[in-house]
Amino acid sequence: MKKIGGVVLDVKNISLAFGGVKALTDISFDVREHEIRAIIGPNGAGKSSMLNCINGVYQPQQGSVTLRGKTYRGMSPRQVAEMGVARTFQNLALFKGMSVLDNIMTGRNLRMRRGLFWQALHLGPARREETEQRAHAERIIDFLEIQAHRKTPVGRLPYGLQKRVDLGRALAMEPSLLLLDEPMAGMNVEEKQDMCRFILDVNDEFGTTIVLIEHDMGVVMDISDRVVVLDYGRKIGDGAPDEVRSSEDVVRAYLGVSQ
Amino acid sequence: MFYRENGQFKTSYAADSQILPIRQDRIGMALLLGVAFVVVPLLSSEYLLRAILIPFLILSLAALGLNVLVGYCGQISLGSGAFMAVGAYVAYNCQARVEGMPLIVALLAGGLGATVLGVAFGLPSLRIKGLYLAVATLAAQFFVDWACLRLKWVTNDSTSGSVGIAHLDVAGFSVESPAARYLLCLGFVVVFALATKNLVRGHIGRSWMAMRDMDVAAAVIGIRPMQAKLSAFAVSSFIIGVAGALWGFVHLGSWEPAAFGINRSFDLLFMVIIGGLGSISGAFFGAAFIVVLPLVLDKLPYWTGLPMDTATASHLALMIFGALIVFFLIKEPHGLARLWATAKEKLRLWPFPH
Amino acid sequence: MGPFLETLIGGLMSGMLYSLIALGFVLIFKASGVFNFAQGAMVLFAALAMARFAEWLPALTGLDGKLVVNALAFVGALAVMVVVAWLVERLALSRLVNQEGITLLMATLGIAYLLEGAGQMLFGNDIYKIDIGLPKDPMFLFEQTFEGGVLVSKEDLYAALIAAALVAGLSLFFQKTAIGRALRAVADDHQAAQSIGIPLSRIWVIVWSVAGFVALVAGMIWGSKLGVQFSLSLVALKALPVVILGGLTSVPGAIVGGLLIGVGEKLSEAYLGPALGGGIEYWFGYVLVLVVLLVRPQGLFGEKIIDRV
Amino acid sequence: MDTFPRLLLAHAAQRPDAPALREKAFGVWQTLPWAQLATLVQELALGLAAAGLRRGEHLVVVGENRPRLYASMLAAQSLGAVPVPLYQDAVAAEFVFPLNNAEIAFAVVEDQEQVDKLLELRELVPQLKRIWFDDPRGLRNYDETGLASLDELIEQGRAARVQRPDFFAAEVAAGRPDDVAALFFTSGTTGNPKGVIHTHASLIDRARAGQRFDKLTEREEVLAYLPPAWIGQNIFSFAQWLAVGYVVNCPESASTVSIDLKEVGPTYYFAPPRVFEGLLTTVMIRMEDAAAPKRWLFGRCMELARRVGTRLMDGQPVGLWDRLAYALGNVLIYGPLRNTLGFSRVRVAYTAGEAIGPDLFSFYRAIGINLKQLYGSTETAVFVCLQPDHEARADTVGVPITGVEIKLTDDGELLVRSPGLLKGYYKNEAATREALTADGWFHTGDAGFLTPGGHLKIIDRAKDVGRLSGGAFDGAMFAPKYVENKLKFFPHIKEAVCFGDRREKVCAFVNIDFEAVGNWAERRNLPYAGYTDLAGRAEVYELILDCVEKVNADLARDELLAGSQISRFLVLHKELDADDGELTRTRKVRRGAIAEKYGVLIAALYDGKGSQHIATQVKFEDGRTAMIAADLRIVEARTFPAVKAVAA
Repeated sequence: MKKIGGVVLDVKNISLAFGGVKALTDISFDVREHEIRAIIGPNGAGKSSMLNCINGVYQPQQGSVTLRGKTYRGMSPRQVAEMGVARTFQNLALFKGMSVLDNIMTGRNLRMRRGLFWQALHLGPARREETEQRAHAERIIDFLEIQAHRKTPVGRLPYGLQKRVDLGRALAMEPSLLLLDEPMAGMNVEEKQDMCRFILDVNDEFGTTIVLIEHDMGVVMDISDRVVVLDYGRKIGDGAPDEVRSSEDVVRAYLGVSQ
Repeated sequence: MFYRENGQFKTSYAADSQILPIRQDRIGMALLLGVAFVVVPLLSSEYLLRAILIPFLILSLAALGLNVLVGYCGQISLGSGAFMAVGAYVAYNCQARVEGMPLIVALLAGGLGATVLGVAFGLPSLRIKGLYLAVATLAAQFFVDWACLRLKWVTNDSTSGSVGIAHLDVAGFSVESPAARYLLCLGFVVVFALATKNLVRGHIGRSWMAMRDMDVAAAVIGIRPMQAKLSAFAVSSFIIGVAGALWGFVHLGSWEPAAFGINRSFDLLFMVIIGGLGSISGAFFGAAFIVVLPLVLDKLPYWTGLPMDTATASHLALMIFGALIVFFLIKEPHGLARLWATAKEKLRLWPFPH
Repeated sequence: MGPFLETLIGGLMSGMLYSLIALGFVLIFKASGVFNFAQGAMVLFAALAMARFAEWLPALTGLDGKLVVNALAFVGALAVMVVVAWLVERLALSRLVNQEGITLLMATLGIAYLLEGAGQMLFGNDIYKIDIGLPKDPMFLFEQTFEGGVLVSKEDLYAALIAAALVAGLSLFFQKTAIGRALRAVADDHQAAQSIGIPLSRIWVIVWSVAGFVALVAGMIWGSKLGVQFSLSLVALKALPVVILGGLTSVPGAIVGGLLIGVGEKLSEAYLGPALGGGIEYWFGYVLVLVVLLVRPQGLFGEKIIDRV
Repeated sequence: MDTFPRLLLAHAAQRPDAPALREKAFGVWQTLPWAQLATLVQELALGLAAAGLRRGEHLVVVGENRPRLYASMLAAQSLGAVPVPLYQDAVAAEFVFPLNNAEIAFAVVEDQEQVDKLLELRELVPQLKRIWFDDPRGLRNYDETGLASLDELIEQGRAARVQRPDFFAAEVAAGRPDDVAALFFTSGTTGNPKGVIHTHASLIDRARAGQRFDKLTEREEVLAYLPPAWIGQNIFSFAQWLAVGYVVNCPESASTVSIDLKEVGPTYYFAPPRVFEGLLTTVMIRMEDAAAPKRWLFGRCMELARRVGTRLMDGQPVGLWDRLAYALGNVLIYGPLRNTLGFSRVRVAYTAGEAIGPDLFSFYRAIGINLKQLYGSTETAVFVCLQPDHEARADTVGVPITGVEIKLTDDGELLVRSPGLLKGYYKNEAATREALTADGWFHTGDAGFLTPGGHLKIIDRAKDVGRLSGGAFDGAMFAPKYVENKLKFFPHIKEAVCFGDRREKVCAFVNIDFEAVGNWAERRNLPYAGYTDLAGRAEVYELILDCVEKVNADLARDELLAGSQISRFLVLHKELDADDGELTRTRKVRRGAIAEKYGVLIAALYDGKGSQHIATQVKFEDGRTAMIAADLRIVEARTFPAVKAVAA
């Protein structure tokens, strides 16, 4: 059985607003090493905004995010990425013009340093670097079982596989913290099962800590260790799946809606 | 149909990621280069070289540069004419002011000059997006037009404002003959095309395309928007600058600022659109198209027997360009290059349709 | 003092014309998200049409009387512009719905070439004159304030007044009339337009027609000043920075921007020009915009852009 | 060079850097040269020895074709131990018998899936003490005793080599040609599987015979994609690989086989008929979507190919004009087609294990692929009869090759004697005695005869050949398999099972080919809700009836088998499936099993009912089960009077 470690990510009193429209109000929660932490809530509950605050796409007006003891506000996505945070996107944000392999290779960009000159020559160091990183990307392709589509332009893949590539691109960064924004949205049962398998595998093969937004309650309850429930930008529940399931607020706000 | 790929398996990443992984393609490319370097100079007439092939090559080079910015990095630019101008004038000043400055060095210096301007006008792209940026690049165009016209030292105080190149030689060999000029241009084009290809298949190229396709996602996976965009601006304007220098030195010989006006910028943009955004071959297709179409229209009355004065012909050309732009944007946003690629794909799968 | 006022007023007047053309851009951008590079070509096209109609009508119908002829020619040219608008919507825009802005921009570049080509092919490519009887003689203001007074070209003044009237009219049209509000709704979001019950395609035709109308007036004024010729299509390039400065989506922005740049370039030409070798107005607008954009990427009056993930 | 390990070492010595194995992994073909392979085998062997694997003991190997699994087999052989390959797609329960029968204590498996299956059986198979896996994916948190990765095994091997540097060489030297080389469990159509014992000598002898017959060289390329537990794959990618020294290529994954086939472009190819059939179906389906002119061209070319191509293949005279036309077709269609299929470089291709349809067979030969048939079995180490180039027919299986003697018993059963025969069945004296005569003849259990040209023709399993009793054809010969195959040659029929022995007439179950019939239905925009529904449709019955009557007409022409015409049949509501015990792992029908499972249906066929209700339980790969129920219509088919052979 896997062991949950200490707190790696601590979100304190985050508030975010877009020109007067409050997206998040005073949200706090923490994520522990090696756990799968789910964020659930009805549409427009501010789940995605929460992730965007964590990885620096949005700058919250109040509150702080502490990652591995380093507290930051107004950090750029790049800096957050350098701290080992990767994410996938709710409505696919793949690089449409590129092949599956190239999409995953972009995940290695952080590690590729050779400058214009060597690149232009495509010799020596540049070539060596390219090969090393390719080897790593290939391991991920193998891990996600998309060998057959390696050279296909992502645009041509069925939705389910695109989601996989999105995950692959994030994994290519070898993140210590992985943010998944509705990884199973719009998938059929079979695809969902696969995705669950991959998420769990990532969690214990690479020991990656995972924060996961998901709509499908069933899935959340199955795979997550602890759950945060948001509703209209406020936190209305936090705890182990079955605790959360039993809390009335949650039932009213969330399950009530879905049933 | 002509592909026989069985047995062409790759045992290393180097082999797998080479530019032309299929043997038949490599053979084709070798033949093409052979013809370009040997057969053409030997057989083609002076008119063909001067009026068609040399402009074609130089414009291809410029389009190649613009494609890096527009096609690969998704940053629209309406100022490429200016970058060509800077290339040309910087190169000119190097020659005119520095004794015995070698031609190649002067041309490359032209490129560097353009790079400086390119980066300067690229800086806004960090804050400004899309349409706004397009207008910012127009600023470059107008400013440079003006500078070339009004600032005397730019034209080395030539009274008429027009400048000229006395004679060209590379390492003692004169490049006066059309064939020699052609080969010089061809050399540049081949080298830059290869270098660009290498860039776009490496991580820098991927960061450009990432910015183009989905800039937020790109930032999230750790790509620095500034680095990506500025490098694209730099590379792009360098190539365009060199092309500009070649245009002035090798094609025109002597020129006025008008040679690099805003219409040049538009032409280049059209080459890239018609040829194919985000592809190396696209630049060549586009350039070929822009160079050949007017000639065809000139010949049209002669062939068909219909009377058509030159004015009508040029208006017709305008309309056809316009129509084609719209057509391509609607039907095939990736231009001729994509059509070519699809055709190749069909040949590979033949007799199967897909 | 006098020379300063002269340049200032001159600037304001030409600025008014910039605003007029800029208005054309803004209308189309608001309604269809298209940054219409063809605006200049439309000015040329419209002006050519009117100039030639005014020339042909007497020949064909034998009626004279400047006013009638010009009026008829104007109407005819307007009709042509409506047809153009309709064609543009049918053949181009309707096939490029929800494409990226850049793609649309390039498409309008194509349209611009088409119009320039077609215009000169249909109506010829010489220099034609439009004579709507604007007085050519100058006038003097504030002669009592200080001697010499301030010289103002009547022609420019009238032109500016017409432009101002048109600008005001259009602004009202957008604020008050139902159709105007509908157009604004479209700009804000397309679903809303649907709910109002006006098909998008028709709205676009209308907007492009209005833009055509604006272009026609601009062409008429400019044409009567400088004569109708190819270079007319370049006035749009002068108006571009105005639009950006004002912020693509704002009508007042277009007006203010126009005046700012009009005045700015005249003054800079007058006072900085000599130092820099003249011709500053050629780039002044653009460089000004560039600077403004670095501070306010959305222009003076434009809405802020938030990209969501 | 008389044992496999010695062959390996010979190659390693003579051509150290020549590629022995290639595996597509991580996007490129990772190459393993002979020398490295030898080292790997040595390390594995030493590791296994250290773990306690002794001469004569068995090592189970389960998984896809993976270099390190092949190496493990060689390692076992080096120690004089016996590799026992098992089918990787078998369900856990099917492992129990072989594991116990061969007292398996050691196993090398591919991945988590196989590990799970073996761990499942721990109580049933107590003696199984060590399991090594090739791919660690998902196994990180397993802490079962005796479970370890091959990497660890190799490490132990390296360690052991330091202490006993010459142990390996000695062990290999101690090997004898008539040592047991491998144990193949044949999934017999009835009862428990039988372990077929083969020695180094027998396998190598046959491998060499095959090599000589087709003049194979070490330049051949082979793609290994069928279960290594099947003797066919084993001979082609193990025995002959070592005997000849060519390159064996392992695909990246099951889902990429067709891509990998295209990349490798094998020169020596082997596949059971169903694979060729599948390929042809996809070709036809893909051509359906082609533009009209292209379809026309394709049609014309194929027509020409059928007329000319086969003749060229058979080395018969062809007119100059036809030759030219064919050459053109070769540029336009055949060449590209071979390329897209991955057969551009094929020099020799074999099919075996099942009868192949004449159209199917001639299609491949017509487009210039040298496809031939061979006859052999696990017991005879595959190479018994082979078709020489230019003499390939759809209905025969070739001539006995060097070292093989064949004779026929009075009741038509085929007996074989060759150096390639099995030594016996493992711990099964009875079966051995039954199969092998004192003077070394092997009872193939197949019924057949020799054509005038000296080619062997197989009609059926001897035991299945029966006789009708009563009815129009009383006492006539009944060869179910022969009839079933004729049915299966129709693209719309996947499987068929005929009954009729000691009955007055022949009746049949038919299984439609879901893909083919599905397409057929869609092209007639005929709606259907899945397999069972489609199978029951009247239109489909019409389609099948037509096929059946064609077969009857055909049978009527054959005096010997005219009695085997089908008078009543039904279309089954579910696909016959190995997981439900209706087929063997090699997709042979299990008559007995089917007969008892569907007794009611058979009864209904014979007592003239018009339809019959049936409910059947089906098992899915993941072990879940479900019921499928349906009312099956039973249809009469037209039969024809036997055509007396007039001029023959």
